[in-house]
Amino acid sequence: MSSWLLQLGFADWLAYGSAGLIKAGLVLVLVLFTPMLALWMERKIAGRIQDRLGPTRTGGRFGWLQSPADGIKLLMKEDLMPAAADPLLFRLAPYLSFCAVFCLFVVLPMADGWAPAGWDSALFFFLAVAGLEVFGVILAGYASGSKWSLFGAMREAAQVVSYEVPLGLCVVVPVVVAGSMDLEEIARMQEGWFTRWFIFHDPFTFLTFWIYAACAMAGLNRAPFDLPEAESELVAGFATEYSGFRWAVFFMAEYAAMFAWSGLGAILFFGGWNGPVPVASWLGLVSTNGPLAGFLGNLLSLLNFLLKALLGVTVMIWARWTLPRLRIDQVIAMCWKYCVPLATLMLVGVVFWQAISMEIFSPKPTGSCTVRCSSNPPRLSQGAWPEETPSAFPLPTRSGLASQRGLVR
Amino acid sequence: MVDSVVPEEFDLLTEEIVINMGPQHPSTHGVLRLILRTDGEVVREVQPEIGYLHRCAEKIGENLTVRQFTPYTDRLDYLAAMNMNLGWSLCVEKLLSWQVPEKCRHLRVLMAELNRIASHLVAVGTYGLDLGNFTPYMYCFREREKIVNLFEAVCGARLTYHYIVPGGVMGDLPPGWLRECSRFLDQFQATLNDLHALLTNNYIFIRRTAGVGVLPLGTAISYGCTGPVLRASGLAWDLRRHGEPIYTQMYAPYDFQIVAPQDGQYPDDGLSPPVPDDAVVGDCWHRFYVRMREIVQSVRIVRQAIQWYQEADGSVGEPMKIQQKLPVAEAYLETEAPKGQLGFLIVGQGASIPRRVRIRSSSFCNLSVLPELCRGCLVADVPAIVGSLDLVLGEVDR
Amino acid sequence: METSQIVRYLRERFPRAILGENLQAFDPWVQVEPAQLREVCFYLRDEPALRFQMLHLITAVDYLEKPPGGGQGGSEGHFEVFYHLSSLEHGHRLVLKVRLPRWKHNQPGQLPELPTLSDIWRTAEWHEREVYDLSGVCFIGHPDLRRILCPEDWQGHPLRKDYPMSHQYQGIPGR
Amino acid sequence: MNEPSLPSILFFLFAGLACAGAVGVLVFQRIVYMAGALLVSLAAAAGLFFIAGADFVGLVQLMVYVGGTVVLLAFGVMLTARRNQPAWQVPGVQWAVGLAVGGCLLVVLLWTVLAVPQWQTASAPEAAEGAPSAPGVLVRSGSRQTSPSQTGTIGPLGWAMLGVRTEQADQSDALPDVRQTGQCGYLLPFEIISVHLVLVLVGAAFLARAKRPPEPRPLEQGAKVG
Amino acid sequence: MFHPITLAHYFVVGAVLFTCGVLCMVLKRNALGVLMGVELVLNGANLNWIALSNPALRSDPAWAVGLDGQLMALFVIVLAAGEAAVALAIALNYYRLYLSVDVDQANQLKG
Repeated sequence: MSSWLLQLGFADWLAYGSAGLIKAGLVLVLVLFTPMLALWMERKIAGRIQDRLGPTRTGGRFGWLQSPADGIKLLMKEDLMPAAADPLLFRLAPYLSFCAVFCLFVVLPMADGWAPAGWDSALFFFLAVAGLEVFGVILAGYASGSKWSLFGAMREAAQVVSYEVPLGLCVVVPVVVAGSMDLEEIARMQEGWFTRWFIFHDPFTFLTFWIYAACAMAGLNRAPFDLPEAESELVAGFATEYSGFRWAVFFMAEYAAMFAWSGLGAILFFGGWNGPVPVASWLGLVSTNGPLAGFLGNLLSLLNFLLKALLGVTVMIWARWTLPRLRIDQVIAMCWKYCVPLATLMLVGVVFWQAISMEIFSPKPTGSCTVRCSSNPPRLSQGAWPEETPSAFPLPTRSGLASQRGLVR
Repeated sequence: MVDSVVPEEFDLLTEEIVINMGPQHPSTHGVLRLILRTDGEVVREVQPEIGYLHRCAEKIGENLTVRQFTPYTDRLDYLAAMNMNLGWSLCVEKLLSWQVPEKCRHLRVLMAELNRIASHLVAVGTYGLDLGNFTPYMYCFREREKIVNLFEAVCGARLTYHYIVPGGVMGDLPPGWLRECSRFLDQFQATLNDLHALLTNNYIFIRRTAGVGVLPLGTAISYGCTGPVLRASGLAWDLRRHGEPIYTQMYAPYDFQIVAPQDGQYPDDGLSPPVPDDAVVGDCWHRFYVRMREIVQSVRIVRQAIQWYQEADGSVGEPMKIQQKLPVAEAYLETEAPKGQLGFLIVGQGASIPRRVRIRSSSFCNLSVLPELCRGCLVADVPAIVGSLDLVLGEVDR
Repeated sequence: METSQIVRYLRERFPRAILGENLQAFDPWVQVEPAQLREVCFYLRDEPALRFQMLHLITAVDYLEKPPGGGQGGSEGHFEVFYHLSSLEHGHRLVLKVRLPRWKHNQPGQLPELPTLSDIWRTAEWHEREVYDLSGVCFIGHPDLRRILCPEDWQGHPLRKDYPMSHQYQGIPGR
Repeated sequence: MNEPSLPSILFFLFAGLACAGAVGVLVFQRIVYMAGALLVSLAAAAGLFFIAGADFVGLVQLMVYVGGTVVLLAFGVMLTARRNQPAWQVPGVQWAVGLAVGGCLLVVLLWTVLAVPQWQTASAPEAAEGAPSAPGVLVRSGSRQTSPSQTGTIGPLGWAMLGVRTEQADQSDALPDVRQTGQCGYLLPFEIISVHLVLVLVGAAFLARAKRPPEPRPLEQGAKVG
Repeated sequence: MFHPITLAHYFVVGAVLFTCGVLCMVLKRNALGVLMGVELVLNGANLNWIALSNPALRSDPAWAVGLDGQLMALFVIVLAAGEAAVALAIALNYYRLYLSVDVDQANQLKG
């Protein structure tokens, strides 16, 4: 899109700035829309699990307008701030959380090439930014001036920082298989039938997925790991003193993060936007058949991706309404005693699996470069600096314009 | 040089803080206030503060005739109002040396046990809620609604029934009621199985409750803990069998088990799952499990009561007159309410208004053991322990 | 064990502490001298043949005799404190009664005193607090004797027969 | 040349944030505000790293520094901050002296920076108009042949950690001889730091533990809860 | 002056961060404040490393340190994390003793 704007003769800063803003707007729509959907799903699914109906009337049928109605109700609520609260941090905290979650979506590819910012270290960026969400929660807990909030914040800090370790180890396993940290690249490598999905790649990736799922739920503070906001213990944890819009922002951040982590799981283990059956390529909906076919194929891919991510969200909702809550010592013990060693084992296992399979099967170019190169260093092609100055950061250079990727190619 | 050296060193966390849990807290089951002194997540001491629901029931009892006081007993343990009515009525009948007809006795057993099921359902459901599982709560309340519907058909009220009164009951059953009741019992076991799957056998549930809040039998007796709390500590003590004759004769024809672990195992009832290895007699898991099993036994009793009631002849008794004079004597009677042993003491003074009414509240005694149970547990264990005691603050505060 | 037998045990052991008995009452009781209450209770709890392990209830009953004519005053009468005991082991029950003056030294405002039983039966701890709160009996040696049901700053003891019904509390009208 | 370009706009945005955060850490008196200002400063520094082409270092900065260290600091703040903390006022004289010395330091540093003319002009005209480009991104790792536009410092950095300096190898296919070129990777420092980190963590955990269990203190009667 | 971005720009920012950090270490009485000062100093130094690694920022690109600068920055970041952990553990221990994190009171080595 930015290249298109540049061709129209915009100044580069204006072109890139406006393209960035438009993309940010699209991401914002996504970040606002997915919590609404997830919330409605949670209400309906929880209702069914509990032998009741959930919302039925708002918006005519199925209560499909329930989430916006809730949002409007929250907006109209009185905005309370305790006298003991720290006014600045109290106000700031929800937006900090929300911003971090917003940034998660920036690198999430929804279809081939449809990532707001494709990047070869997208996965690393995702992990780094995911760690920032906790800061909003900590500030909220501290700034509320309530002991329950402080408890919630401390639990959150301990839990999230702990679970970042096994999560990081888990996501490295598909990276080892793919040999790339680029989420688009990882997803592209799983094209074809569902047997190409990384979860079916080898026993280690299969087991890793389950560790990933548990750790992601713990990192997201979803039940049964929802200790920072355990309502029967800490009233509402860090969110005790929040009401109205600011509470809604926290809430949206939580649900959007659920979606983002489900999406990451779909990309890493379930083929990303690739369906279980390569229908799109049968129908010829690939970009080699022209831009329209590529666009339609991408639409199909987008649908695929959203369905997978929502399936992950559904599983989280299902777990929440089925399981009791763990205790904080059990949660932390689970992290350090089970998840971290298991994830490490999986990592070592998958490295050996790759090495052995490389020996047995003919080395593929997309295989693990780590293994190949340790015995035979890569061909060291010398880039031409300073004649050609490729940029590390997907910030534009004129020379790299043609390959700029955007939400729309 | 700083002299203000604090001699204690704590494990990892630093400063002890005093937190108020309640009276507005989601898991204190009403208006209980707990003052926690915590060191990080570890609770050093718990101090219950009660009285937020004190409604001067005993003072009111000194100003009303015993017949007029009956509806006030509904308000004690409002989740088991039938059992409250029953305890009061039996105590009055003991003071007046009355006997109610056999049919009335069976009807009372029927109601009391149905209400015990309802009360235990609330206990079990809210216990799941305390541990963060919302779904069993909805299942329990769905079943409780059916019981409450039955009660409403009998007496018109859904919470404070005022049905069992001194001298008898307020009225006979409406036609078709027993059939409805049997239908409820027939479909009920499925819910219990769901609850066992969601709670009793759930790994997380066991980890949260087994070995937590262990109440040794000696401590339980010394604190006057009764009911499921006492039985879960390993003593098969149930006033329905071990009480005073005026009470035990009601239950004499019935066949049921006293649910208490013997050497960590329970008598087989063919329906309940086995005890997990982690569970220690007297812990939260056993207190929960005893209630689950008592529901099964109560279902058995209700089935028998339907039978006995249909076979019995005669009337269902006559409610006593409002201005009935009481002798100059005192009578104390305890009955087995769902929460524990509920006692009423009436001191008559030769008039229709008693000199003194005293209520022994089972929840009051069960709550008093809380500081003992919570010492050194985690903050998250406090709701688990409080919930396992199954308190109703209306009964604690009276 | 029959109640008469229990009373015989007690009379043998504490000839002067047992002031009276009524075995024909609905709940047979013995009256105990307040000064020896603790010894009697220790004995009742620990004697293998008796084993009263459980204290069910502590009650204070105000026997205020209204003066004829319904006039003011009314310091006549006495207090009785009931202790309902039972043995889970032997299945027998007993009521102890202790008779107290309504006021210590008959001076209104001075609460009558009893020794605490809270170290014998832990049940007594809260029950004695309640009796203190509502009836105004002071338990000597109680570890934490303060109001339990009424607010801390409540005036008077509501279950006394001469308790003046207050019409307001902290400026909040009562009726 | 005078036309503003996006990288320079972003640079000044991030630089301003970083400096403002640093000053904030200095001037705020409340420890939580200081932590917040530090967060802003470090995150903005990560942005500057990105602009300078060090994307991997920027990400590590975000993950380790902002997501880890600052969270750790915030944890410490929560554990040690008390609501009625006495204001630890530093005397005004100390402030004045400190600011004077700091000002001198800043002046000296700035003077040094501005004394070198080579530092004040960019090299490549392309880079001057567009983004400053990275030196370490000249080589792509072997697996990245499919998308030639994607470049990054991850591959070279990873190789460097393993002791292979891909970006310094010459055009030939031969392995650079370490002894000849004097170039070697960072395998040994990497290992040393790994071991060092483990030791540090064990030590920190040991330090933070208590020596003996506390005695329970009785709660004051009728404790007033604040 | 503002365009293009050069090494000097980065150095100025680094100098500001460095100076603020040093002043923090000197002027703060809170142990955690001092710790934050250390972080700022390290960060200012890191900024210089990163800037030095990029040859496009200077007119004599041959003098750029290249990837070594980024590696140094990486090591600094990682070591700073370890340093923060140890410093925090010490601060907590200290707080346990004195119920305060005022470094002016820390005048004895006895634990």
